[in-house]
Amino acid sequence: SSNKTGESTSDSTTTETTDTKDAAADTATDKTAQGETSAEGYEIALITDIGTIDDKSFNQGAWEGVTQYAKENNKTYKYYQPAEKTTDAYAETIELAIEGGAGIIVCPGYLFEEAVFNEQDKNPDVKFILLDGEPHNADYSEYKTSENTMAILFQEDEPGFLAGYAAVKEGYTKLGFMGGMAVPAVKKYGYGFVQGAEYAANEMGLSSVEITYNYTGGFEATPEVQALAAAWYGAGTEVIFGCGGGVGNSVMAAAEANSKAVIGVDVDQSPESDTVITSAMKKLSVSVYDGIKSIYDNAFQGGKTTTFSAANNGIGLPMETSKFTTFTTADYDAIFAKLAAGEIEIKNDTTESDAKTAINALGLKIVKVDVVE
Amino acid sequence: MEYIIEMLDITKEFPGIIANDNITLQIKTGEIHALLGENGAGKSTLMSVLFGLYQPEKGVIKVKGKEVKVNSPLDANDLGIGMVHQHFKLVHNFTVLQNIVLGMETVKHGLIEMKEARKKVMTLSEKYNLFVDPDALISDITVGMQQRVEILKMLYRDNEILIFDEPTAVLTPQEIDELMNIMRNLTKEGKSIIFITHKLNEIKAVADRCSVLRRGKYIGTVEVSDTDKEMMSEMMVGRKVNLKIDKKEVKPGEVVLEVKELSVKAKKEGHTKNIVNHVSFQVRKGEVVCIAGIDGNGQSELVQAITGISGMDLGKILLNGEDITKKSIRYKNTHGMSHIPEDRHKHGLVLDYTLGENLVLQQYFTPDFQSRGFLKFNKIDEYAKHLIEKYDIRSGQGSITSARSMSGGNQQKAIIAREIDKNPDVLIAVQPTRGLDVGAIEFIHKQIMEQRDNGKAVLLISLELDEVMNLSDRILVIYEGEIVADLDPKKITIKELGLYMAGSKKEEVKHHE
Amino acid sequence: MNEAKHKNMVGLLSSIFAIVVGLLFGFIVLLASNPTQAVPGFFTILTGSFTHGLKGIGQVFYYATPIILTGLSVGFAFKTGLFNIGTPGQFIVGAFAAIVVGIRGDFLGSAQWVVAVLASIAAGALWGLVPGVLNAYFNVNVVIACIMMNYIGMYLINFIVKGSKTLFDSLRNQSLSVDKAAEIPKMGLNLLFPESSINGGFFIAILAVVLIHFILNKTAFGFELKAAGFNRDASKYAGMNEKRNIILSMAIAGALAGLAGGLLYLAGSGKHIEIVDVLASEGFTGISVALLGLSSPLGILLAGLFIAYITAGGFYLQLFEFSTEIIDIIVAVIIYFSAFALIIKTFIERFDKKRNGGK
Amino acid sequence: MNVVFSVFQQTMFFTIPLLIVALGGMFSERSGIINIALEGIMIMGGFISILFINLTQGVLSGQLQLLIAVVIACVAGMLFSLLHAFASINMKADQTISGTALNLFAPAFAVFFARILQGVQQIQFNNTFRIESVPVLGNIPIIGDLFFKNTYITTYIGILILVLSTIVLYKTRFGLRLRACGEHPQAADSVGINVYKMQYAGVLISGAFAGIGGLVFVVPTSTNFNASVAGYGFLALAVLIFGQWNPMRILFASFFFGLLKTVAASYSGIPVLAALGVPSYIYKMIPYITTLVVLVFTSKNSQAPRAEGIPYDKGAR
Ligand SMILES: Nc1ncnc2c1ncn2[C@@H]1O[C@H](COP(=O)(O)OP(=O)(O)OP(=O)(O)O)[C@@H](O)[C@H]1O
Ligand SMILES: Nc1ncnc2c1ncn2[C@@H]1O[C@H](COP(=O)(O)OP(=O)(O)OP(=O)(O)O)[C@@H](O)[C@H]1O
Ligand SMILES: [Mg+2]
Ligand SMILES: [Mg+2]
Repeated sequence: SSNKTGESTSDSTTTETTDTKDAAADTATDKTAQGETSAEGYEIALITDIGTIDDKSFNQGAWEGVTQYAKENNKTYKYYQPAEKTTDAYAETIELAIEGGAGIIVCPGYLFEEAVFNEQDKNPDVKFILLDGEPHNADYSEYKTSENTMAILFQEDEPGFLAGYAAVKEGYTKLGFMGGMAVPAVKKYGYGFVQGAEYAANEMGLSSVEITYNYTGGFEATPEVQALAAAWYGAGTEVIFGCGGGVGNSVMAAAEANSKAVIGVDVDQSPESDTVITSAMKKLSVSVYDGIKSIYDNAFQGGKTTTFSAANNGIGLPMETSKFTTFTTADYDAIFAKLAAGEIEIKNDTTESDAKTAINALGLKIVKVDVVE
Repeated sequence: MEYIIEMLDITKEFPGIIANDNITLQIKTGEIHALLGENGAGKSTLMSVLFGLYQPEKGVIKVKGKEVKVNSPLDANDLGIGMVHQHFKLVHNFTVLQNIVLGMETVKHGLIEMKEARKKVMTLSEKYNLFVDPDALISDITVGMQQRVEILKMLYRDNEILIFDEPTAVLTPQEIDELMNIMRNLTKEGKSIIFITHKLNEIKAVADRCSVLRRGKYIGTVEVSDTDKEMMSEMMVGRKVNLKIDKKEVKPGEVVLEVKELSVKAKKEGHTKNIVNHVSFQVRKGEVVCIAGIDGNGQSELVQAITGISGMDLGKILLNGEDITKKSIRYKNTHGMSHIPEDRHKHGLVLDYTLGENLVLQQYFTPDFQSRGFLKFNKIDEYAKHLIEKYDIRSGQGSITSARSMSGGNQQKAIIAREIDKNPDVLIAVQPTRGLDVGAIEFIHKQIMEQRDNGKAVLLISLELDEVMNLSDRILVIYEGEIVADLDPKKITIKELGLYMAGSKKEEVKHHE
Repeated sequence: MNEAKHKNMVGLLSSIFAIVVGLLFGFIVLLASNPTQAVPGFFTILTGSFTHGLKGIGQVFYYATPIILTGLSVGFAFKTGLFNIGTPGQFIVGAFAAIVVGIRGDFLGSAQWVVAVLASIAAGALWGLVPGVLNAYFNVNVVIACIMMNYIGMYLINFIVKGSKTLFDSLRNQSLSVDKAAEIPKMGLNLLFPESSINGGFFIAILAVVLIHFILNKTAFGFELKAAGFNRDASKYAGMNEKRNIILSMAIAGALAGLAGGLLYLAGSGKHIEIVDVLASEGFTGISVALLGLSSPLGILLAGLFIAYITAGGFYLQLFEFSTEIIDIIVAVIIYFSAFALIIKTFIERFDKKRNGGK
Repeated sequence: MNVVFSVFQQTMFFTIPLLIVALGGMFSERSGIINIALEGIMIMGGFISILFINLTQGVLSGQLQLLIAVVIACVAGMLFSLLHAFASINMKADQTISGTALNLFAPAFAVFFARILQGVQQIQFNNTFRIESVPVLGNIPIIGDLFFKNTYITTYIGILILVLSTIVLYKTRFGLRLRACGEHPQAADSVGINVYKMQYAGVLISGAFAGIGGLVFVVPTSTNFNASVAGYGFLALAVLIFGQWNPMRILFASFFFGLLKTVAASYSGIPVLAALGVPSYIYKMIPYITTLVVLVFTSKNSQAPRAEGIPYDKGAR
């Protein structure tokens, strides 16, 4: 990327070596970030959910996928923001996107489940890509993924597992997990993380690993989160898995102040701070990219749910940018292969709302989790 | 050069009113020049023009024969013009010294330097007999002292032309005498004074010449020594004014209001003395009882305790024999007590309400004006019109005029109309004529006497000794929160009364049982 | 001209002036950021919801409902001399009470929504009552008490919802949906405005506007409250119970904001209480609505509709290359210029003078 | 002991922005103009200065960059507050109106222009400003740990602002005149003080400080700026009232608030508190509840400037 604004904001994106690189950089350089004009409107649309397009999570990842595909294939694209956070508003925005000429609509997040459930059959000519959820009605009594809809789920517990595993293998014994809102994706990351740590501790024959565990309740960078992270670091925590959009930024701020380490989430966050030793990634943008591609290639897997996991190389740690000294790429490949082969069972039931109960149900032996509420 | 100040053909308009209409005023060097006029005649406006607060539409100002532009008080100050404003312009939480130097501070290394200022103030204060405590907060000192601060402010600025806008309205007789002396001393030092007052005997006492304004127009200038009070008041209002009250003999009836051992504790830290200390008295039907005293001796607190506006710590209040100590203001309002408050803007009126609404401020909830929670607007309007006519309340648009736009005198009339028309058993009137012109005063005095003559009880609180002597049947003197004398106005002189008020004379107060 | 009429005239004209300036400013920003699309974009802001037929209009009414009520809450308190910046807290507490009844009150049958609405009113009133009591009895500044109550309300509701198995949807980190019977009936509005989220809540908001108008302008109670708003000392002097009035004012203001929360979360549009530590924006919008509506109930109704309308326009503006924040900018400029009544007043006076002088 | 130090250092991150912004508000209100736009001005100051840091990354870094950013935040805040000054002073508008308008305008503007400039609304920055330990001073036992380790130059700027504010307010001609305008503008006018000028000065100082406060708030606590200061402008307003418009009391109030907030946020890293097992929401509510309780006992005599909020009209009687 040679554009001037691209360079100045490039820290967050250009050093990435993953396939999201170009798309991400384009996000930053595109003047309005709203895509390209065309007489008939915009073919590919993305509806944002709670956060904005740069939420470092679903919206951003999905948008990168959209941008990348559209740029490469000269398609028009655009994103839309709902007026409020209600099912009705999501539906209204979907209709606005269709009015704006969209043939493909990407809906990033489980909040769209109902809206897509309602809209998919109303608009059979439009293709829907729903991330992190499956269409169902208001009271969950009916699930239906129509032919024009593709649901994509992620096995977040797996990258979480890898991160926890790597951290303990790296020699850390005092870990922290700081999730954003306690939504299923975040919970799965967390459950995977502690189980990965347990798995490594078991392998290494450690007698004890401690994990402090908390959901901050939001996806924003706030002084409160920074203070909490600073306190954990101050109390001896060596590495914190900052798992929830802006939360990670506050954790990084605290880590910088305490010379401690951070594990990033969703995308490779190493450019954002030197304290990021690795990131638990799910290949959001790839999934969206591939989904859109399949539509144009007439290979659309409508009516089905696709799960991105180790098995289809949909998750992982960015070993190229990771700052491990002990944990090697070979170690990583080995554990990844086991995951991919389904040799490791990770518990990921997110229905329990009480964090303590949920963690207890994981049956950890070596790892001691201190749930902070 | 004879005239130090000449204001020639000054015209100043406000929206809807010409406050100064082609006025000419000439002040001789070293004289005390009185400026006389009814409320709203345009005196303060004219002085504000001279002081640079307002820019006139037309006219010329000359100082020592030279034409000048006075664009701001700063210019006025440079020209040696100083002003004591009708409403004091003092910052309540600054010290006396800070108020005096404000705007003329000396600065050393960027910081305020007070040492020299203090010296200068102390010198001035001794020279002109203007005692002040330089470190006292304005909010802690008496009105008289505040006035001295205002005068010192002018002297500190070495002003030669001093404007006093109604300086005596808030002073006690002793303080007034003192002020007159100060003014004479100042002219001896070569200063020239413009003196605004409604009180003709003050003009007689100190002024050399007097200019009269009426409704924004210049009427004329007279030598005070050649003129009598009647003539001046006629010039002022354009008709003869009767300044004497004819008082009928009325035999006091039974007790209406009784106050027993009422005390109000000091609010400020460090003060231990009660503001009101074990005060007891009675007011009977058909008598005007006046509480006289120098401002700040507890009379305001006493009244506020009786009427319920602020609290009391000890004692009992009986109205028609009923203990109303713990009763609400509303209860007192509706059970025979009326109250003309000291501060008409703070308590007396809701300035943003219309005249009509203000006239029913204590009665809007009665069945006459309200049913099932809804106001009867036509009834309110009717009643307001009735009062406006009966009490000659003048305003731009009758009952729908907003109270804010009414003149002070008419605002006061509205309050009096409201309070008297309730037909109270006891009327508590606090300084009912403060700052009003003779015409308005005459009217209000008549209303108060009518109450008495109709067999009502009146409790009058006033700082004006003339008023006290003229109206009351009995005078209670309050000094430092205590009643120190119970006097018959027919048997004492103003001088004596003044001595009681100053605390230098005391009598055993017996209670009328 | 009659004084009161004159005042209204100045108010109305300055609001119109402000709106014109605000829109003009918005247009300039659009021009500056994307000249080719500025004209159609601006046109969309102006006509957005009308181009989407009855549904668009229905949406405007739907969006207007809560902000009219929070605006009414702020405006009513203003009229009584209090600055109720506590609407975000009252709003969310009201919403909470509504969803509690909405989720747990299935035994109430068809009365469930009514009880839920009443609960929201009561909860909001309670939340408004606290600053009122603190101010009346302890002289605590209303603004600061309200700010504190906002945060306490937000955290408390999050705490309770998250801790309750019957209220919390742990899969979505938000409150569960309310029962069907707790959703406010459409009252025929869905026929008039098909497919839009509008519901009977709009009628309730209108009712509240009328009610507050009557209270303020026609009743003895309103007379007292306004007197206190203009001059607290004088109202006390006149025997009005100022402490009681402060408390009642704040409670009523709170009730209105609480109702706003209740109506929105019972609207059946899929709104849930999210467990996020962020104050409700509908509360702050109420301040804008009240200011633009000059704190008068009727003005607030119009201002609420206007802001909802232009916000909807901003939503449709997404068909072009603009981000919706432009609407916030426009509204901010409108509010700002509505403060310039002085210019309008001088203008009218000059005009009057000329006319009178001409005669 | 370590816990004490880190809690204290952390407390400073909360205290300093509150302190600076509340002091700014103090100058405005002491001149007679209520400024509820502090939140908006913080956002504006934060936005422009963080944007500057972002754009000069790689060219500039460290304390110099931060200092320039402080100046920029200060100027941005001042310029933005001019709008409030103009409406309140020249237009004699209701001061809540323009305050509300500014609060609404700032975040919308920040998002809109961040999008235009860089596509996304969040502005990234590299924090190269932290001072591990101030040379020499950092080695002093206890004091060094409390005040001179893990800190930012902005902390000292905050303290400097406090000291200067106190001196300016109470010891200089400007301060005396400013206070006079907030208490009794007619009195100030009558002694030749230009009230409008003083009020402009008051509002501009509040803008300058709030602008700096926006930057100071963001730098230690995040690595990006997202058009928000999380309600700290409103909290600063509360601190100002809590602190009774008096610099030292404002310091106390902001420290009190900062400490409670820190404890609320970080209790899980404080062994004694963590052991209690009290839910975090209780801690989150404590600062606000405590403030209310304290206010109940301290509000009897308000020291609010008498003329605040009333537009000064030279011609009015
Ligand atoms: N700022 C103003 N705006 C509008 N009208 C004003 C203003 N100041 C004075 N007036 C009007 O101008 C007229 C003259 O007022 P001014 O205060 O000069 O009277 P005055 O002679 O000093 O009266 P008083 O004896 O009551 O002090 C009055 O009618 C008054 O209402
Ligand atoms: N500030 C003002 N704005 C508008 N109108 C005013 C203002 N002040 C006074 N007026 C109007 O000007 C008229 C004259 O007021 P003025 O103060 O001269 O009364 P006045 O005749 O002297 O009566 P009084 O003896 O009671 O003071 C009144 O009718 C009043 O309504
Ligand atoms: Mg008058
Ligand atoms: Mg006068």
